[in-house]
Amino acid sequence: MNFAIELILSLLLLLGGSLILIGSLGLIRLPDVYTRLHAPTKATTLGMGAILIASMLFTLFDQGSLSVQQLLITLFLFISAPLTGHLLAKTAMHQRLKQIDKTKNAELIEVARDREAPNHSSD
Amino acid sequence: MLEISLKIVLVMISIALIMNTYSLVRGPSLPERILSLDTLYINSIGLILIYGIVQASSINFEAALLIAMLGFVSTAALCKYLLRGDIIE
Amino acid sequence: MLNLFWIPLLTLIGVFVSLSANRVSRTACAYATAALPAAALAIVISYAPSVLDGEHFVEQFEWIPAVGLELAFRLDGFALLFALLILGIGLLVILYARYYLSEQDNMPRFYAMLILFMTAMLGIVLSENLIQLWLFWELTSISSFLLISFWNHKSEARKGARMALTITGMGGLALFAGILLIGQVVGSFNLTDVLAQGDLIRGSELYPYILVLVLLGAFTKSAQFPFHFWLPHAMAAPTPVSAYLHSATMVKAGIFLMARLYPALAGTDMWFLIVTLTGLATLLVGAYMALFKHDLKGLLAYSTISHLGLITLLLGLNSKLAAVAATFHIINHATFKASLFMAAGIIDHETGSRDMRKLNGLWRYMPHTAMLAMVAALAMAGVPLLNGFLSKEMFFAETLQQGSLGALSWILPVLATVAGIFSVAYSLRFIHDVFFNGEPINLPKTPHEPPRYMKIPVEILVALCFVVGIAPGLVVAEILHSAATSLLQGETPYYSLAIWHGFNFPLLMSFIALLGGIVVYATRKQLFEFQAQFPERDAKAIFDQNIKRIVDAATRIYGTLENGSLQRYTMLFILSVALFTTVPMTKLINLEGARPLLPVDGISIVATIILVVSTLVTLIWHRKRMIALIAVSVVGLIVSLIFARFSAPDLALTQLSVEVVTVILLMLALFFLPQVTAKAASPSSVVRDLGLATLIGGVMATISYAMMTHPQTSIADFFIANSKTGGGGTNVVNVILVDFRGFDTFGEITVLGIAGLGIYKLIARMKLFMPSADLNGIPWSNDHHPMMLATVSRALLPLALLVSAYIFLRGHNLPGGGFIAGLVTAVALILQYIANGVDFMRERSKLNYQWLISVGLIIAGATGMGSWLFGYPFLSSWFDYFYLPGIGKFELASAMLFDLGVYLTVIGSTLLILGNLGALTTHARPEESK
Amino acid sequence: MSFVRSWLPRPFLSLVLLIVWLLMNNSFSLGQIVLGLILALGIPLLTEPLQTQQMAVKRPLKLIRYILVLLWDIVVANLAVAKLILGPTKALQPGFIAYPLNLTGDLPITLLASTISLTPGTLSAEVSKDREWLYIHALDLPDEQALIDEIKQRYETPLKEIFQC
Repeated sequence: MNFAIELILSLLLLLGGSLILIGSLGLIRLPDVYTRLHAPTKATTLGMGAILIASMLFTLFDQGSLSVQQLLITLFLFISAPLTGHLLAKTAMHQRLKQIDKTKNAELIEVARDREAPNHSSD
Repeated sequence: MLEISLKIVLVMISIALIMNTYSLVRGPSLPERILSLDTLYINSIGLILIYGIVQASSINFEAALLIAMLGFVSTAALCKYLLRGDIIE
Repeated sequence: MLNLFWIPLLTLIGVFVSLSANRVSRTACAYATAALPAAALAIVISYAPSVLDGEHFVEQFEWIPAVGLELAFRLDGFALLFALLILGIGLLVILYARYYLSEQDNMPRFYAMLILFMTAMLGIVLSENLIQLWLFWELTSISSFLLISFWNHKSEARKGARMALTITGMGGLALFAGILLIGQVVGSFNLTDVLAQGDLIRGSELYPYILVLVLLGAFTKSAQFPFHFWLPHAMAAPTPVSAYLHSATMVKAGIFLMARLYPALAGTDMWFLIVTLTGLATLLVGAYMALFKHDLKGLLAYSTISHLGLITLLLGLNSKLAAVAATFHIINHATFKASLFMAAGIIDHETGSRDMRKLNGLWRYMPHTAMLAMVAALAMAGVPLLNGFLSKEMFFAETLQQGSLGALSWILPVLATVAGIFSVAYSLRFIHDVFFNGEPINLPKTPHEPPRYMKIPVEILVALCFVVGIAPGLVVAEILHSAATSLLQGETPYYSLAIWHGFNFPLLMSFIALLGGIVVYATRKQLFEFQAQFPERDAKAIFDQNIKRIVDAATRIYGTLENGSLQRYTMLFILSVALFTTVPMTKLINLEGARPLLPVDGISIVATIILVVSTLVTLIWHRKRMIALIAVSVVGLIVSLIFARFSAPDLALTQLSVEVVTVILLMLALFFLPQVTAKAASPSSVVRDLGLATLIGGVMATISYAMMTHPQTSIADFFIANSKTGGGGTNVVNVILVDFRGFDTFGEITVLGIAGLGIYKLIARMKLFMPSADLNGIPWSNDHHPMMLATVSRALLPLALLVSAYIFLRGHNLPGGGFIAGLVTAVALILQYIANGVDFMRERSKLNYQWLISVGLIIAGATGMGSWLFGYPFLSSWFDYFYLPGIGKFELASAMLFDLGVYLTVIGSTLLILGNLGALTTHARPEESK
Repeated sequence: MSFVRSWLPRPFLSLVLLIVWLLMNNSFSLGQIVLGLILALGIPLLTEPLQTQQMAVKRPLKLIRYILVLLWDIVVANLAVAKLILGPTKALQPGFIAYPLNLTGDLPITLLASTISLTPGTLSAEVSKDREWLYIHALDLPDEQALIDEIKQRYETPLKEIFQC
């Protein structure tokens, strides 16, 4: 396996790794549940994507066969991640979890909670 | 070089897993715990794939796939439970 | 000559004949019933000549060789004697019962039971194999239970039956234990071997146990003191039954057993003491009690007891001659006692009473019957020229012969004479009270002679008493000789059946007995008064009391062990596990084996940390259920990661899918549980549990450490070597599941299916409380089925199915297989339930999960049986490789079909359970803001 | 035609399934294709009863373009979020917005919502009962209207064209 490919692989891997790390870090660092939801649904997802591509390339150059299987996982994550976020946000609002004070339009939580339309005075 | 980067990534993922466990324990709210669990699931997929590269085998591909699928299902079920109490209605 | 098997077989068929003969007239029914036993009797008789010449026949074939159980029958002199008694008297009883039973009685049922009993009895006497003998032994207990309780509307019939069954049943268990011990000593259950190994048995240190256990069986069956009390209560049975079971045959089964095992067990002082003394006690108690019974059958019952005691006593004397006498008395007692019972039955039948205080002077009303009864009674009393006299003479002679009691040996003949006195007395009472002694006192019916045919059996039997009594040499000599020979398994000593032995001690004793009997009867008034002083001890009451005690004790133990507390069960369980594991652990010298340890890597450490932490979380917050649940799923995830890490992908996949299904199941259940868990038990118990958990954990850890470090040869290599060649698959795990261990799998999926159906039935139409708000009092969200979830999950379903198909198809060679695929499909469908709701699924999916289960099981089973067609054992899998142009080489294996069965069953059961648990709540939720 | 409808209810789905199958098995051998075809035809027939009528894709090409744009945005989004996470969390200005939907139909709305969740600092939290409002939580919300407009022109309009709704 020549240098260039190793380089690409390593970069992809490191990117993925760091994104995963960041995602999990955000889960801890970010102030409230709503903001925390962002971290994994995005960072982790892409991180996984990077790693999956890396492993695809690896199998391609290592066994010489293009193993596209991993794409399936990526696809799956891209479908499921937003939904997970959505459901968790729903749950969070349902449980009236505390948002940080400086959150804009926090009043929308109550409206969204009952899935009503907002009163149009704001816009 | 690949070996080194693989090692590094493994370390990163391990740290991530530990962090997820931490936030799972910390919570404080149930959705946050569930979120940590979900992240734990996804990160473990990464772990498996990295191992696949290390061992140069795709024997655990199905495991990864199933984790992706089933992790989602259980997260969805947990949320539904918190929302409705009754997940199948 | 027909095969021996036919003898019990014919009678067995007879059971169904008489059952099916309920349309026809009573007489026809009787004849139909009698036909097959008659045939059996013919077979027996066809054997008789050669048996009498000293031959004996054994027919056998393997039944369950594993437990040394073979179906084996033997016919020798002793068996012949009993077979003749059973069938002969049986036929007479059938004829008799035809007239005894009234219109209301269900005659076919009665006959069926009677023949069933006959079969069982024949089985006992013809058995060559001891275990088989025991089986028939128990069958007699059961059939006699049915027969005693034939008039099941009467309470005393039911009580008596229950008592008889309990006593004889317990005896049967003891006997079984004894037989097993014998088998252990001899190494075979075949009578031939056992009888040949008498010295070995008597020599073994197990002998005392064997003897006691076997004798327990015999004594209970033959109503020996102190187990005699069930017999009088069994008299609640219809009189034919009493005549047949409780005088002629069943109560003789115990005697038969003692005689049968005589060569193997007898000959020791222990045998002498136990058997003789028991027999003596029974003899006296029975004879004495008989005198005071006002009930005709009661008197006969006790006299039967005493005569059984007499026979037992004889067998106990350890003398060959005594054994001959015993055999002889078996014959005689059977004849006269059966006829007496029948006579009693006739009297009961024609007068409507059995109370000897009312029955008086029947001579005038039924002279013929009276004649017969009196002759039989005299035979019972042992009056010369009747068969009873002969055997009793022998008995007296024997009591004089033995000297095992040393200086006290004189006691035996004295007590024997005393018993003789009483037996004369109660015989006299039977004769005089019933047939003379004034006029009958307000009987329900006016007595008259019974129908002609009802008397024939009695006549035949009484005639026998006469003939045997006058010309024993002609009638019984031969059969008695061959019976005794086969009983002793050796040459019989010289004995003469002459009526007149000249003036000797036995004759004197008989004389004393006769005179004494008359005297006792004459002074009966005083005796009755004397007896009246004692409180009447009701055996039934005492028996019931004891039974109640046992039951109470059982309930107490049960209550303490199983008090409904899961903690308690777990504690007991873990305690016992710890007990059974720690003890052998102490014997393990070196904990660490030769196998080197694997190097530790970072990931493993991390995984371990997470595992420990999540476990701790589960423990600490077990009362916060959701948190516990989440932590538990972390545990599951890590475990499956560990499986994957140590290259057990199949395990990892299974673990994952089972994990999710479990979590969903738990949530379904949690919804119905009270939302707040009660505070755990007191601190002390918490400490206790901690200690317990630490102990068991430590032990388990140690064991697994030792296990994993010790190099051991496992069967794994075999599977790995043969899975491709033998099972046609490279995935050993799957091949083991569907091929090597296919039968286990088949059983497991069957259990799974049953469990699914069971749960389905259990929760059908169940009404449960449903909380309207969550733990924090927040009412449930009004969004039943989040739109996005529904849309996405619907879109995902085909994909998931594809994945499961993929996992299923590659399962045979690569990680996967029917079980995992089934779970994946199930989970995918459950997601549909979660996202779209039960109603949505109900109206749209045509899947019937019960059908799915059954189809799956049928496919799996059919695949298994398919291999029969090719002459292979069940579930031996077939596979072959095929070539198609373009497609190329591919494999077809029957295992895949089997796997399909597994797949369908798993889907069916999982969804049947989860879907229906969910459906519980679908309707009638407390709050509905639709 | 009706015959085709009844035997091939979702041509598009069947095609996807076939491709996925071949991807999973990593082989394009005739055997796999035959097997894949069987499944690709069978599974839709099995699952048909569970499918509600869905919007058919009218403009496949636009869909592909959309997906490419999306992929790019995802990359950007993640880097952005990564920056936010690593940066001082005090500086964050999270907030909710109510986004007025022009789309109709479950699938398009779901797609839009997912898109939003996957892209810069936004997470679609809820859809109003009347399907006209999408509630979005933004990790960093300097200007609400700007965000709304961006979503409109960058995602919703293309989706509208793709599904013609």
